[in-house]
Formats: sequence, structure tokens, C-alpha cells
Amino acid sequence: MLLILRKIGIIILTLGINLYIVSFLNNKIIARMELRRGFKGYKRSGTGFPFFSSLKYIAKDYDFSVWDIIIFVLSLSIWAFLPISYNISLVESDFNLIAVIIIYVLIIIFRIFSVSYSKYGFIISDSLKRINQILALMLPMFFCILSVAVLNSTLNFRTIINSQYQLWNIAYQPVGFVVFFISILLQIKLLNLFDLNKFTFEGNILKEGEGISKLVHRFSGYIIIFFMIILFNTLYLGGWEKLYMIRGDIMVALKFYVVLIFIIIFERSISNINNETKIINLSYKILLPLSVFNLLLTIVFYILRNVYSLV
Amino acid sequence: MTNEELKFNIEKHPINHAEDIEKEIDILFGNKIGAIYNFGKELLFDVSPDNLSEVLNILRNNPDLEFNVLAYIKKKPEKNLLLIGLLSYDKGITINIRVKNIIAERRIDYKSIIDSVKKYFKNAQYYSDRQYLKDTNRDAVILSQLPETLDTFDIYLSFEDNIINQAYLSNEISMFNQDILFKNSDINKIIAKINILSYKAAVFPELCFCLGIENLLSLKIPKRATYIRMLLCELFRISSHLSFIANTSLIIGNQNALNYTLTEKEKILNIIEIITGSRVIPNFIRIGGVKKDIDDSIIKMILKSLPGIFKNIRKIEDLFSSDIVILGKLKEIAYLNIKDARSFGLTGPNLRASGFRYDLRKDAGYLLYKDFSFTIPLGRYGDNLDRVIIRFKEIYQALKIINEIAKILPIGPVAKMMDHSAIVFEESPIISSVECPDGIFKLYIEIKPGSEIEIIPIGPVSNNMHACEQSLEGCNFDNLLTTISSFCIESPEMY
Amino acid sequence: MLRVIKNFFINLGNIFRKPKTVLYPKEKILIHEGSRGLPRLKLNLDTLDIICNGCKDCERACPQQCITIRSGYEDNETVLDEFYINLGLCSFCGNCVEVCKNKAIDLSYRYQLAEYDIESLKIEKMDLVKQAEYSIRDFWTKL
Amino acid sequence: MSISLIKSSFNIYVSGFGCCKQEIIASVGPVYDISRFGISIASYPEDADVLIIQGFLNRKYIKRLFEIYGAMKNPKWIVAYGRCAIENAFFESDDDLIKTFKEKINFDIYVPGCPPRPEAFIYAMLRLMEKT
Repeated sequence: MLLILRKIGIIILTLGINLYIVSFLNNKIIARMELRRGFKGYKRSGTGFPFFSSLKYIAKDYDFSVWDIIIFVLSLSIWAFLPISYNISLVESDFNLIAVIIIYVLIIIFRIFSVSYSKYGFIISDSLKRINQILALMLPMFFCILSVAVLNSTLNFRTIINSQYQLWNIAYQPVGFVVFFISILLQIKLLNLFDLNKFTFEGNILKEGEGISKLVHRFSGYIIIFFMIILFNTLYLGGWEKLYMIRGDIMVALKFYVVLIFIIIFERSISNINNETKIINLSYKILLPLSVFNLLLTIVFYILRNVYSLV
Repeated sequence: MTNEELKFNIEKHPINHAEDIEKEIDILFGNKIGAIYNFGKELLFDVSPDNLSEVLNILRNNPDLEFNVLAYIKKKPEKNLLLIGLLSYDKGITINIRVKNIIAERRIDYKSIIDSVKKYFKNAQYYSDRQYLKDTNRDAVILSQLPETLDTFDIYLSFEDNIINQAYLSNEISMFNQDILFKNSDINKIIAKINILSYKAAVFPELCFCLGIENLLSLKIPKRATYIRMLLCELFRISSHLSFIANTSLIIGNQNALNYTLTEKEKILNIIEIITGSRVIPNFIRIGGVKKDIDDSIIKMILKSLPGIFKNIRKIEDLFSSDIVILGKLKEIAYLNIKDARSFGLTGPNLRASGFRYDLRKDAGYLLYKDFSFTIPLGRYGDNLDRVIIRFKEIYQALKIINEIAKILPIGPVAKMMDHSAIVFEESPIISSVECPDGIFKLYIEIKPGSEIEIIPIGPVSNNMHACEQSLEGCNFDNLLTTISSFCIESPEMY
Repeated sequence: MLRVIKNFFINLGNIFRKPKTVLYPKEKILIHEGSRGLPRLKLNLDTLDIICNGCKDCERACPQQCITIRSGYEDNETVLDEFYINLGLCSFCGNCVEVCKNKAIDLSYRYQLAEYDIESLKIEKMDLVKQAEYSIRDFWTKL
Repeated sequence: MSISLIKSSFNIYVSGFGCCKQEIIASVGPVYDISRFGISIASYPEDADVLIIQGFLNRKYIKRLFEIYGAMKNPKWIVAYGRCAIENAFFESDDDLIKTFKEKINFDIYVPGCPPRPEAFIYAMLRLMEKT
């Protein structure tokens, strides 16, 4: 019992520290990309800017809704199934992958539900469109995950990582790697998760909610980004496998931040995509066929290796 | 060029037609119209409400006259006055009809007059009561929001499956009464106040007002002063277009383009501040010249900074014209062909984007634009992309003009010495017009005894809004914002 | 697609470039000569008197009617008693400077003005004289 | 404590139409970069802590302003930015609406100028942060 509590404490501490670093880094990198200075401490509150800027929503008036509690609980519970590092994992079962995906889909659906009784009619139609687009983007992502699962013939994260001790999955699945990256990049773009600079007009899911619910939305936004990067890391980049002398924990952190910076810069290189048909065309005509092709290739490979043991 | 083409071009070229028309008017209209005033390419008729219908009939249906476009209608209920503008693109002449009752007590019946105009000009319905704005059976209303082009009006929409059936823009929230603004002001005070009428390019109302008064007094302006005026005009044109580009990139969601544009705009505003002393409100043009002279060091500084600005704006254009996502939002959306664009009475870049060449800088020849060689950029299809790209091209042309002016700025006085208080104005209306960044900006000025001045500004806002409404029909809902921003409807309207 | 990768490298390059930001409260953009800021009353440097004689030319020329002058008579000449400027109305147009025959009024380079109270926007004669320290372009080096 | 938390990072909502708006947007750009102080521009009044009133206000827009002000969550501040907003230059003084406007809306800070420069805007926001 104590061991579990200790693990939960470690998970929350890790998340908290990384949340702080990521929001600070995000602000700084975006500012430097636009040739601005970014946040620079003015007076006492300067040191803890990401902390204070989110904490201030507690001080505002707010209405609390059920959706916020559900989203908050879900976005914490995702880490029970997805191990960040080899000693931080709570539930060990053979169906971790499926559980994680279900929770992820639920978070996004609840986020969209929680804003759909907004008084801005514009946002309702906009968020309905976004469900359509995100679903179109999720499908290729699922096929990619499935092909990794087939490759390693397991649904458990620990086994997936352990089987990458020689070569990372990126070597076996280059097509899946690219499709997965594009898919998560576009999802982050569509959900406007990196939205610190609020100077936009487009209907935005993060715009909704006030007071604490805004805080929850922001928190869950960052959690989704963390989840995507950790999943990406686990599936293709070898997770906590150590490289020469570097320890596993440090490798995870290193890969996490490299991928994060890549995603931040890529996210800013694309203009806002709100054209529904364009996204759906892109996903159904390019990403989905590629991922299906990748899956078929993997199945053929699997059959050749395991049934006929040719490879 | 073959002989026939040459002949055609000569016939089409608008030279001195205003005088010809003025001569013919007596034969055509008889005593149906009162006084006639001539201001270069602008004519002003006095017509009583009873004769208006017949006059319009003659103007519309006579094949020689070709006044087939309604440019504007301005209602002035408290002054008992109505202004109607008819435009002939081919001849480059505007006929302004002033409807006024001879008997002071009798009020003009605006509704019946606009109904009678509607018979001859289809787009007059824009100026009458629009019932749709009051109905409750519309699908969506978008209230005015943050970015600059979208904040002066509410949008009323009815749509089906993402395709817009009807769109109405209502600028009731941004209209304001300018009578209070100009209350108890003489000429000098008005110059300091009038620049608020077009706040993105504040030099143009000043210039328009001063040109009008100078026309009335038939003053001759020193060459150096005229060149400095043109320099300022082009600088403000660039600054206005840059803020348009900043807006569009904000709506498209390209933060990089927004930031680069704001940086470049800062440089232009810097030059403006060095010359005039203020970043936005110049208060620089005076009757008979300009307020103060420019040093040689400033001109050297301008010449030095121009290549850098040109290079950076090229970079921004490259960002716009090679990104698939941006092109997807702009290309082949909201077409406006030449015929439609002309029927709304459009002017400025929005008209030129459709491919029709009409620019007061060359056609009317105000200031000394004829001394400089520059081309008027034209679009081809009149879609959103053309409307954006044409503004980039106009910026390059403006930079070229500035470069030329800075090189050949003549030496001489910058203002005519005169005592403003000693001038006695004869009581007569003036109409003067300039090519503003968004279209033609017109001022109707009436000087009354006791030097009280009455001004009616006539901007390009309502024409742009009407054209925007029409081109939105059949457009996808996703492209609503980019389409509206591409028409550049920004400054509020006066009534 | 190619554009996205190009943009990526532009953005990556920008991270290592020097930002264009001016750190405003610490360092400031040097305001240009002739820029229009808060009006000030000039002093005669020999006698340290206010040059203004209360002729009310500027009051008449002000387009926003923000100047109020009260003047009295002494030895057949007008003498300035009180001089108010309502900054809330002032548009910093510079018409008062243009019209003044004695060159008694001038515009300083002070532009950062923000007050909690609307009454403190109404400025008196002595305050306007004190603005002289802002008439040098790099005044903030002294602050 | 809670108010000083909010003051550490402001979200501002700019209302109205006028020349002041372009100067505020210029202060967002790279040269002035108002985000150094944690200040960002909000697109919806629900997000905003500070309402900036600037530019021309007509009868209909003042009614809209009341709605916007009502939608903002407590605690909130109001800034009068520029000449037009400070003196309500486009209204006659005896207007009823102006009276209610002045009764209902208490400005926390006044920024004179026509229009004030971007630096003046930053200065005003810093002073608003200092205000107790």
C-alpha cells in the first residue's frame, strides 16, 4: 500500500515539475521564434510565471461543472497505465495499450462535450467540425499503434520497450513513424494545445471555461501533449532503453524534450488549419492508406517470422 | 499595335470629358436641374426631389453618357439634404446629385427617393431599410470581435450545410455622427480633427480637405510641398496595407507573418514620425503647402532604409504565396468578376484585383503623380488571393515612388505665405476626392458665412461592404473570415 | 509540404537570432526630434519669468478646447494669471505652438502619461513650467 | 493575495474602433513585446481581466459595452485609453446614456494621448499592476 502511494507521489511530482518546465520552455521558444524576448521577470512574480499565470484562475469567479472533474480524473489516471520510466508504473497488465487509448479518446470527447453548451453558437459548430477532423486523424494513428503491437506481438508497454533493446522500432517501422508524427502534430495543432498567446479569432476549444475549469482544461491540454510524446517515445524511440553509458531515466527526459521542441517548432510552422475538407482529404487519402499499407506489411513480416520462421 | 487598336484606345481614353458633358447638359436636361459646379473630374448638380426621377432616367438611358454605376447615397436628415453619386468608369467622371428642397419647411421623403433610385440602379437597395437585419429567423449572428478588420460590424448569416446563402454586414455599432466632431471649428481646427475619418491612413482626409479649399481659391502649390505630400501619402499607403496584411495573417493564423509585418510597419511609422512628429495623426498638411520642411539627413535616412524594407516585404509575400495551407484559404474563393465589381461601384485595390484599371492617381492627375513612372498593378480573377497580392504589389510601387521622390526632391519653399483669417470664401459647395488605400475618399464641403464649415465624408466603406456581402453568397463557412478580411473594411462610417 | 520544412528551418534559425525587442522600462527608443509630447511653458532664461503674456491665441486655436487661460491687465498689457491644460482632451496636435507669436509654448518629449484620477489630468501653470526637464530628447538618463 | 496573483499576468480585451487600437496591436509585436510582463490579448470577454475602452463609442456600442463588462469575471479593471474615451468626445453632455455610462463604469486608469504611443500603453499597464 505504501509502495503504491509512494509511486503515485513520484508520478505527480514528475508531472508537476515537467509541467512547469514545459510551459516555461513553450513560452520562451515561441517568443524567440518570433524574434521577441518572451517572458522576462518583472518584480517578484517573474520567477514563477507559468505557475502564477495558471494559478490566477483560482482567484477569479467561476462555475464548476461535472465535466471538469471527469477530465481531471481521467487525465491523471492515464499515467497509471502508461509507464513514464521503468520504476514508475502502477498497473501491469497485458492490455495497457488498449486502456490508454480508450482513456485518451474519452478525454478528447469530454473536452469537446464540456464546451458544446457554450453560448457562442459559432464554437458549437466549430467543435463539431473538430470532432470530425480529429477522428479522421486518429484512425491512422491507431493503425500505426496496431502495427507496432503486431510487430512485438504484445499489448504491454514493458514488453514493447524490452524488445527494442537492440534496434528501436523506428528502424522496422519508418512509414509508421512518419504517419504517427504527422498525426499527433496535426492533432495538437487542431486542439490548440500550445495556446499561451491568446491573440486569435478562430473558435478555440481552450477558449472556453473560466476560473478553475480553465485551469483543468489547460492541465489536460498539457497532459495530452505529454501522453502523445511519451507514447511516441515508447513505441518508436525505445522508451527507457539505455544508450551506451546514459541511464534510462535521462534518456527518457532527453528524448521527451527533443521531441517536444521539434513539435513546438513544427506546430508554429503550419498556419491554422480549419479547412475541414482539406484535413479529411489528407487523412483519408494519404495517411490512412499509408498506415494500412504499413500494417499489412507488418502482418506479412509477422507471418513470415513466426509461422514460417523465415526472417 | 494595329491601327484599329490604336483608334480604340484613343477613343476610350478619358480626356476632358467633364467640360463636354457640361456643355451638353443644357440641351439634355433643360431647366430640370439647378446650379452646376465643376471640379475637374467631378460635377455637382442641384436637383429638386420632384425632378430627380427624370434626371436619373436621362443619365441612365442616354447612350452617350454611360453613367451606369451608383457610387453612393448619403442621407442627411438633420440638414434636409441627400447626396447621390453616379460614376462612369470609362470616362472617369463622377456626377454628384445634391437633392435639396427649395422650400425649407418641406422635408425630403427619403424612402420614396431611394425607391425611385432603385428602379434605375440595382445596388440602391443597400442604402434603403434592410429588413433582414431586424428579423429573428437567421441562422447565426457573429458579433464584432477582436481583429481589426472584423471589429466594425456584426455579421448576420443564413446557411445550409456549411454553404452561406445570405450574409449581411451591419455596421450600426460603428457608425458615429461627425457633426459633433466639427462643431464650432474653423479651417485650421478642422485640419487637426479631420484625420480621424480614416484612422489607418490619416493623411488622406487632410489632403482631401486642403485640395478642395485650394481648388476653390485656385492656389498654386510649390513643387517641393507637393512632392512632400506625395511622399507622405505613399508612406501612409504602405502602413495601411501592412496593417491589412497583419490582419489577414492573424486570421489565417500565421504568427510569423504577423510579427514580420508588425516589425516592418514599425519602420514605416518611424519614418512618418520623423517627418511629421506623430506616428498616427500627422496634422501636417496645410492650405498652401505643408507644415515644415524635411532635412536632407532625413531623406538620406529614408533612401538608406528602403532596400531593407523592400527585401523584408518580399519575404512576407513569399510566405503568403508558397504555403499550401494559406493558398487553400485564399485561392479561388469569393470571385468577383469585372462586371460585378463595377456594378457595386467599387474603387481602389478591390476593383483592381478584378482586373479593371481605375486609379485616380493616374486618371484624375491630382498632385504630381504624372511626373513619376509607376504601374498600376492589376489582378486577374478577383479572388481572395488577388486582393491580398495586389496590396503587396502596391506596396512595391509605393516604395518605388518614394525612392524616386527622395532622389529628385526639388529645392524651394514648402508653403505659400498667406493669412488664413483674411481669406473670404464665397459661399459654394466643394467636392474633392483622393485615392485612399482602400478606395476613393471624397469630401463634400460647404462653407457658410461666418466661416462655419459643413463636411460630409464619403468613404469606400459601404461599397466594399456591399461587394463583400454579395461575394459571400455560395461561399463555404470556413472561408468566411478570410473573405471578409480580404475586402479590408476597416474604418467606421459617418452619418 | 516543402514550405513547412522551410518554415521549420526559418523558425529554428530565429531562435538563435538576436531578438528585436526594446526592453522598455529599462532602455527606451530614442524619440525623434520634433515628436509631439506634453506641452510646456517656456521661461525667459535671463529673468526666469514665464514668457507667455496671456494673449489667448492658443486658446482660440486649440481644436479640442483643452486650454483655459485667465489673464489680467497691468500697465496696459495683458499679464498671465492662470494657465490650465486638460490633458484628457489634448490631442498633442501642436497647433498652439504654431500659432504662438512669442514662442512661449512648446512641446516636450514626454509621452508616458497614465493617471489613476481624472482630476490629475488637469495641469496647472507651474506644472507646465516643470516639464522643461523633458524637453531634452534623452531625458530618461537623468531619471 | 488573490488580486496580486491576477495582476502578475493580465489578459486584456480591447473594445471599440479607433486609431488607438493599432497602437495597442503594435505593442504586441516584436519591437515592444508586451508579453514580457505576462500580458496577453484575449479574444473573448470571459477570459479578460482588463477591459480597454478606446475610440469612438456610439449609442449602440455603449449598450454592447455593458454586455461585455457583464460577461467579464470578477475581479476586473477598466482602462480609458486615448482622448475619445476619456472625454466621451462624440456625445453631447446631457445624454442619458452617457450619464449611466459614467455611473456604471468606473475607470481605474486614464491614458491621455491621441493616440498614446505603445510605450505609454505598457507604462499604463505597469502602473495598473502597481495600483493597490
